[in-house]
Amino acid sequence: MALAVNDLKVWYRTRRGDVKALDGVTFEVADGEIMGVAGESGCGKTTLGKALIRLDTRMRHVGGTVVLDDDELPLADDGAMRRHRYREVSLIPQYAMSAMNPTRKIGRMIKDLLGAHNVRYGDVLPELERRLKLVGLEPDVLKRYPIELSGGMKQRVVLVLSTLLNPSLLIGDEVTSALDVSSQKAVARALVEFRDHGFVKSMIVITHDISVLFQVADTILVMYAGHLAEKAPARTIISDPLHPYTKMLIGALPKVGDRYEEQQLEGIEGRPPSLLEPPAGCRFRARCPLAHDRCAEAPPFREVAPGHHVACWAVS
Amino acid sequence: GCSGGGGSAPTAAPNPYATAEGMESATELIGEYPREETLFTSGTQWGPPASWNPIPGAGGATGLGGLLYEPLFQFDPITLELKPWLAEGGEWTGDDTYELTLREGLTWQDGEALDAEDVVFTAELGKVDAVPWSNLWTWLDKAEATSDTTVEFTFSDPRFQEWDNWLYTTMIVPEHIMGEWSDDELLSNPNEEPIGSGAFKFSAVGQDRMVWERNDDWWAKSELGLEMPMKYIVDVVNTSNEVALGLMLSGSLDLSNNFLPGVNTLVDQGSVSTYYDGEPYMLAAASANLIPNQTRAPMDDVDFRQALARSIDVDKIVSNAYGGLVSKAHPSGLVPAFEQYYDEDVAAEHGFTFDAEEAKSILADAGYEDTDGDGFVETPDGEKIDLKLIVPAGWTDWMEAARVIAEDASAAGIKVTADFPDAGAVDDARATGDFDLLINGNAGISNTPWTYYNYAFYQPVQEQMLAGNFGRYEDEEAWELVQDLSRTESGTPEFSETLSQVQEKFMTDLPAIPLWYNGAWAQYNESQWTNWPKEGREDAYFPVMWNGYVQMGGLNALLALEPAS
Amino acid sequence: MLTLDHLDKVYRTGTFGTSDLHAVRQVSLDVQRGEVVSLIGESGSGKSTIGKLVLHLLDSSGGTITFDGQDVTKLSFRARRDYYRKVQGVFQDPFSSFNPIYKVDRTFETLRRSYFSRVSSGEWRTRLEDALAAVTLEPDDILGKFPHQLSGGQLQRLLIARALLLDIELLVADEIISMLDASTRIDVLNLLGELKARGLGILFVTHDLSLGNYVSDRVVILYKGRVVERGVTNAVFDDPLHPYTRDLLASVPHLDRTWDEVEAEEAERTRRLAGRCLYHEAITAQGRALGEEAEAADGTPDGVGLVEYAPGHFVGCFRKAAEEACPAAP
Amino acid sequence: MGGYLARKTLVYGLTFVVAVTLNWLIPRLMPGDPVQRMVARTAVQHPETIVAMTDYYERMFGLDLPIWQQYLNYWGSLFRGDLGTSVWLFPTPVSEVVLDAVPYTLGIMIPAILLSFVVGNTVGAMAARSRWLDNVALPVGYLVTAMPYMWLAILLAWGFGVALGWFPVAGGYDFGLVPQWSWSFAFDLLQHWVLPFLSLFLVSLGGWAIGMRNLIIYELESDYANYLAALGAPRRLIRQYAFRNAQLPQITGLALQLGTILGGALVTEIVFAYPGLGKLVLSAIQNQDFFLLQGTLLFVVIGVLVANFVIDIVYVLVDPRTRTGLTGGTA
Amino acid sequence: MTATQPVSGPGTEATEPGAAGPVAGRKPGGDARETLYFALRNPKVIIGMVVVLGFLLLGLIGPAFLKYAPMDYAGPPMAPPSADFPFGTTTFGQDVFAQFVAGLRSTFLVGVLGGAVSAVIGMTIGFVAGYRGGLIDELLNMLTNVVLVIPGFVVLIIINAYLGVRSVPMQALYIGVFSWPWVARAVRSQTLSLRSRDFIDLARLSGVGVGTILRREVAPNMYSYLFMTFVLLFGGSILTAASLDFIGLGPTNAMSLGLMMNQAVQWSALHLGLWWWFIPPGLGITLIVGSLYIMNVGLDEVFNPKLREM
Ligand SMILES: Nc1ncnc2c1ncn2[C@@H]1O[C@H](COP(=O)(O)OP(=O)(O)OP(=O)(O)O)[C@@H](O)[C@H]1O
Ligand SMILES: Nc1ncnc2c1ncn2[C@@H]1O[C@H](COP(=O)(O)OP(=O)(O)OP(=O)(O)O)[C@@H](O)[C@H]1O
Ligand SMILES: [Mg+2]
Ligand SMILES: [Mg+2]
Repeated sequence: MALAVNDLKVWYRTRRGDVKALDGVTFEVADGEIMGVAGESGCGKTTLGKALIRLDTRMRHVGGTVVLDDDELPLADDGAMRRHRYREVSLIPQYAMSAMNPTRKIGRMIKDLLGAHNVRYGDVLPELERRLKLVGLEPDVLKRYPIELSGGMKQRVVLVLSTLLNPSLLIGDEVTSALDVSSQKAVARALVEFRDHGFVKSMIVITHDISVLFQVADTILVMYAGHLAEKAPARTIISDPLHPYTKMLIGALPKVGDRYEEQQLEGIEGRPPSLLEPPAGCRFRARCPLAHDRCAEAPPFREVAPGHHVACWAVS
Repeated sequence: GCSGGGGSAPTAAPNPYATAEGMESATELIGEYPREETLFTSGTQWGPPASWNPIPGAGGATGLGGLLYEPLFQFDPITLELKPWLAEGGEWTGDDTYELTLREGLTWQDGEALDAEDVVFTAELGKVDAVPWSNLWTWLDKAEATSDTTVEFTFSDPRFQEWDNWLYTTMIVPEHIMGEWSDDELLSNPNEEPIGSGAFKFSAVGQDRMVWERNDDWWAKSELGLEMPMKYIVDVVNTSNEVALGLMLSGSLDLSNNFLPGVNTLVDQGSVSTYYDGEPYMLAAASANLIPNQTRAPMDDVDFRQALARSIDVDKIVSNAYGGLVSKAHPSGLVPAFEQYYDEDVAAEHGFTFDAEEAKSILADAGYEDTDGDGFVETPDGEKIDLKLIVPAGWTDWMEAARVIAEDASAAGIKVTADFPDAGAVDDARATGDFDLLINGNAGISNTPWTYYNYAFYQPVQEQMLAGNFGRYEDEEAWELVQDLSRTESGTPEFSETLSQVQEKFMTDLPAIPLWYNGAWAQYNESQWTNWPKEGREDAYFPVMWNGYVQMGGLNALLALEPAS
Repeated sequence: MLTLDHLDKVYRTGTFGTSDLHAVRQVSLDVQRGEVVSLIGESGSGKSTIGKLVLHLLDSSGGTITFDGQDVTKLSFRARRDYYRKVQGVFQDPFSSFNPIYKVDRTFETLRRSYFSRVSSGEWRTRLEDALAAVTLEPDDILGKFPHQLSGGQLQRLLIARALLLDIELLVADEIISMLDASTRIDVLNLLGELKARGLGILFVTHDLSLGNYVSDRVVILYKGRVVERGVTNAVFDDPLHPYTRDLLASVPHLDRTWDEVEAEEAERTRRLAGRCLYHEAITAQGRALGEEAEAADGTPDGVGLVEYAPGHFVGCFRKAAEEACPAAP
Repeated sequence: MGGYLARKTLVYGLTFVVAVTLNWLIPRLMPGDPVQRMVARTAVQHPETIVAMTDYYERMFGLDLPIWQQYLNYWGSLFRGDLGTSVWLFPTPVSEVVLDAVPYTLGIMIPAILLSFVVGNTVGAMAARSRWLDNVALPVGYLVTAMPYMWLAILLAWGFGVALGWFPVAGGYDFGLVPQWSWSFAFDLLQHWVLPFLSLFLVSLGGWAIGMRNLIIYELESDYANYLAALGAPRRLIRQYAFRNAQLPQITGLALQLGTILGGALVTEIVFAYPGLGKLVLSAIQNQDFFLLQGTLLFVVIGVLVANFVIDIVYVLVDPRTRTGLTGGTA
Repeated sequence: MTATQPVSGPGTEATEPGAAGPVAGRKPGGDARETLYFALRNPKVIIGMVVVLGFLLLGLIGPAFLKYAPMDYAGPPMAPPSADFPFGTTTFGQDVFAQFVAGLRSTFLVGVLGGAVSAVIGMTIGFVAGYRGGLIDELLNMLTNVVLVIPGFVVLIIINAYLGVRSVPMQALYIGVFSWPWVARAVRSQTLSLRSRDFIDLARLSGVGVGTILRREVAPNMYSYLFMTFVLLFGGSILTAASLDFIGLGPTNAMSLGLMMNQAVQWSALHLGLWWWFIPPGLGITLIVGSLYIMNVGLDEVFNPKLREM
């Protein structure tokens, strides 16, 4: 077991009250597992990713624990967290396009960063160059400025950089969203390859694009409005989803070859609830065709089959 | 480091201190001017010293005329006498011949002799149109050196007053140097290695100063037994009165010829001193006149001018705007130096004094009435009167005075507003006649009252009036009187008679309204140098270093100074 | 209805236009009523530029755009207004399509001020409600709200409603769903399908092939500003002719096949083609020499660099100019 | 880069031509006639003489020529390096007048600009991390920056000069000194320099500090800072990066400022009777000295243009963002 | 000019990255109230506003309660502050307080007018250059550079000298004419970023003309930014005017704080010990402009939530 998250609650402070973006999530990520996180916009995917590595000033750790490789991460203590970052937990941010200091050459920035972790640049350089080659980049990108690289290249550089110290857990947030299909494929495959090479033990890949998750992830976690809805192996989520939300979500995705004239897909009516004062009970209740009285109570995130967790009363 | 005030003449090195190359040798010579041997002056130069050429008559460094170059005569405005200087004397030997005798043993600072040829050369420079005294040759026929020390001048039209003026305002220049200049150069050569005959030699120059060094071979030392008490004169370039006052109070300046507002307070406190211990503190240098534009109604109406003159409470200007630093002008417009020429009878009969009631009644009699009830009178034709009094912006004392004038005139029913355009715009307006009222003080002290009346009445009126009669007063009779005056020798009974007639004409017609006297601003800090000119002293002179005033007393004031210790 | 003929667009960049960027090259295509034509290509291939050219938000550098026989590349301000009665656009980012400081109603108001100033407010209200109903929006839920209070799908539908208020015949839809959530995307796509059924022509710009496939009747594949393949949707998807199209299709993440499976299929196809250049062959088959088509271009609607490989299925070439050699030619 | 340089040169060249033309034109729009004022100072009374002198000087200055000819001549002599002769300081060549004054002006301006830039940026960067500094030092900085130059200058002159007597209040060096290469003279120069410098320095300081503070705050919020923090980089490194990046826009601000601080220098020089360009410009205006005014303006324009040009180039060198931006190739 | 730049130069740059914030990431409308909420809770905004409004009020209603006109020879000359004359009297016996109050008016007038003129010019040029782009942009950029390079203060002096008679509004106008370049630059870059937003294209698709788009779509999005710009310009104009007044080129027919300083210096106030004549006008300007600047920072914090959290 690499990562165990237990009843994690992370809220945002705002003037109008706390935004309960992550409201009690419990799940595990096994060694070597790539877990995809999917869900509608605003459901707390990014918050989940950030909560595991760096709470920003507006985020508040309300409760819950995160255990990584038997160590509990001191989420709320920025100073104490610093020791765990990069070496144990690392991140490829949503904004990889602007994640590098625009006025420093990439190599220089890596050197500075490694220096801060007491690692000699020279020692790591051969490995760094090897990994760059692995993702299809020439080592001379190190002598370039970030702006001289294309989006796909930057994304891959960030991937290499973030995993350079072989962290246990890598969190990738919308790593492929800004790329076009061909770069998307290259980056996605690099992720898998890095796991296969053991550069990172496990990964959490966050994206709203479920078809990409299907390509890279071993398991997929579906979130809804700050809660977990379902977690299962990728194929199961696509072919046999249990949660009504997952079902509707998958059902709304056209596959290549689906045609409007032949088969009309359907979207999900309504909008997710506000996270300022989310309704009690199952948060999907208002949009759920199966909703009944029981749903006024929050359903537990139960394991209904091996490796398949669902939070729905309607699923037995 | 920067080379600082390193000379405005880098081409040649006229003196070792002026340029950077000379610096090293300068250190050996002198590092600073010893305070006890140096006189610090200010108030004359308003920009970096740029020219040492006396011919253009302006733009030269402070003291150029008087300290370095010298005139034939000096004029003492206190005694109204011409005193021989380079000349030993001169006299009218005939109706139109004047014979001038030079002193023996005059030398230029380079050792050459200064002789009659130099005087003839100087006079004949006037044959070049652009030389300021070119007008001389319209009434002078001939200048001839009859010996090394005598020159005979033959006139086609002897103008005694103007001739006297020439004698002390024109600096004699060395033929052996300037004779080699082309006509164009006469005005445009900066003459960076000036050779004069005077008490001081060029020493050094900087952006913000001019330094003179005593000429130990000065002819007057042997001839007149005169010796300058100070070895150096450092003239500090002005930037503002505020700075001048600061320097004065800190003892860095000995003589300031600035107008320093509020200096009366400091004199009363004893921190600085002036010619008079009390009001008006300063000698008078020129009259400030209110000039009505007589090409415009209602200023073309003499009654209106008379009323306007009486509506102004000059005492208020004197005490409020100036804090008593000036005095009220005599109705004749002549400065107090000419007190002896005042015709008090004429003044009593025709002169004006402040009397708002009288002003109102004169207006009423002449048909100026407030018909529309706005509190201000209209012209007899019923036209509104709304006059602008212009004074250059930044001339704070005049601006303050203009406000008082506007206020007083308005109180008497004449609507006047004070306006403060830029100095250039005022010049333009004055030259072209595009104004209602303005204040002007161009005619300063001189050897003769004629200067003032020439200024007030000058005719014919032309498109551009540059030298006088800015109000464009037109009266042939008056102009003839003034011309007569110039041809009359002073001291003669005809002279005073003509002068009385001119005064009467002036007071009855009021081409200009004399208000107060601008002072010969001079304040002394006596911590280093004493024996400054003060009221009541026998040998009191105009303590002013302004261009033209050095030979009117400034030099003598310097000669009389004594070190304080 | 809409025909693009040898359309060109060169962006001038740099001070005083010192450098050029050829964003659209010799693009020819057409859209008919009741038809969705998809423009597909990677980022920077010139899709949006074409959309904007059609909407006359940009001036073209060459070629013509005709709408019902009228050339619209050089319309005056006035004539443009009439053109916009029939042709409207909806853009990628629904949030940036609304001025964030105004309520959404303002978009309709602007339209009303320009086109319907004489329509009474009651009448306007009815029209508005009809238009909103057409995009399945409840007026009361929507009107009087600020853009940030609505979801992307709602906003996108609002924009379509806005277009519907005018009697449009052609809609340019530039990546209208790429910013939307998977769940709302399908609603908007379905709406496009309905509009098509009502007889509207739609130029659908997208980089997502599965979405292009879902609604469009014909597709146009763009590469670096050029059309490399064009044809009926099924034909292009089932039998991609151009290597770029094939590459593109192989990169699409499928929901039912992994990349490895797709790649295996693709490898099979490549093996079958064995390095043939279909374009080259087609040209030769027509008895033309490479480069000749530049002269022949006049009068052929197909345009430079496109040949009809199968009926209604055109394939083009990467070459940027006629003089360049065919990359696959021996 | 070459193309960029050529383009910049072209733009700057055009700017120069326009600016120089305006320089030439503006003085000529003033009322009053320089020659007339010059002649008036000679206090000559006779109209004939005045006319003759006026003619002479007009010919001298070329003011008798048709206006377009004057303009062409102006360019002609400009290329010969001849700025003409000053009217007010006749017959000194303008270049000489200006060159004599320039060291003083630059002597206070350059240190004031550079030091205020450096110190201001440092203080600003510190304020961005310390609440205390932010709440105390910045308001003070604002007030200093909000002071009218001359008011501060006069207070300094009065306080340190007149009342305390620590520093002299006028002149470039003591009026009793002869310029020379010696320590005592250098010390005297320095003493005279302190107050004018200080007043310029203080007023500029606040602006930089405030700008820096804001920029750093933005930089610290930027994506790369967040990313570095997420990778466990220490605050020191992040601050260092932020400071470096925040300095770039400040450099542009510096270029913007160069031309305008002259106004401040001008007023300051007047207050301290410092023999720089300030009083010169004012007097040139008051005396309608076209040529001196043109010359001074030209000097300033060239100075500002060159400084801007240099800053433009330097900017491109230090900020890779601009460099790729101009070749058009993004991402 | 003189002092506009030190603050606004870098200040502009400073607000730029953030301004991308308000433009891009703002959620206004419902947040107008929120903006107000934060504005009213930001001590910098409050302090700044109170000081500025206090002075403004004094300038507006003060004259009604004064016994003397500013130029009246009201009392004994050189009197130190007393009950009758709270700020003492001048060399001429004028009431310094009366002058101060009258000066406040012109000072505010110069600030508002000068700020408005340069704001209008700068914004117009910035809008047009940013929106039209191309050659027009290049030309306007060049114009901006020329004005930037020409020493504006000197030209101001010349222009001021050229005006026969100078009034406060005229002065303001001319100050405005020379202090816009940095506004133009800043507005231009803002407009550039707004121009690429889709709602602009949609407005064009609604058949709306360029002017209307700039006025109704672009400008309103920059209100907060423009307001801050205006605050800076306001302060800058006051300082420039004070400098002009000081060197004797102030209004010739009105009282202003700069003119008071000018007169105080001309009449050697400090050397004669009349500190009460010299200190208040300068302090007044410093407080007004300083408060404006501080208010500006406060506003920046209000409009840019990132700063607010600091
Ligand atoms: N700084 C913040 N302050 C207040 N609320 C926030 C903040 N950041 C995020 N939120 C809210 O928290 C919720 C979860 O946000 P989060 O960014 O985790 O969503 P997400 O699933 O990553 O969405 P997306 O797919 O759009 O990236 C949202 O409702 C969002 O509005
Ligand atoms: N205003 C502009 N000025 C200069 N170049 C531009 C401009 N707009 C677009 N381009 C360039 O033109 C090319 C085509 O751009 P366009 O926006 O049409 O691409 P696209 O296919 O829509 O890409 P995306 O999928 O990223 O929207 C790109 O290289 C782009 O950088
Ligand atoms: Mg997210
Ligand atoms: Mg696009």
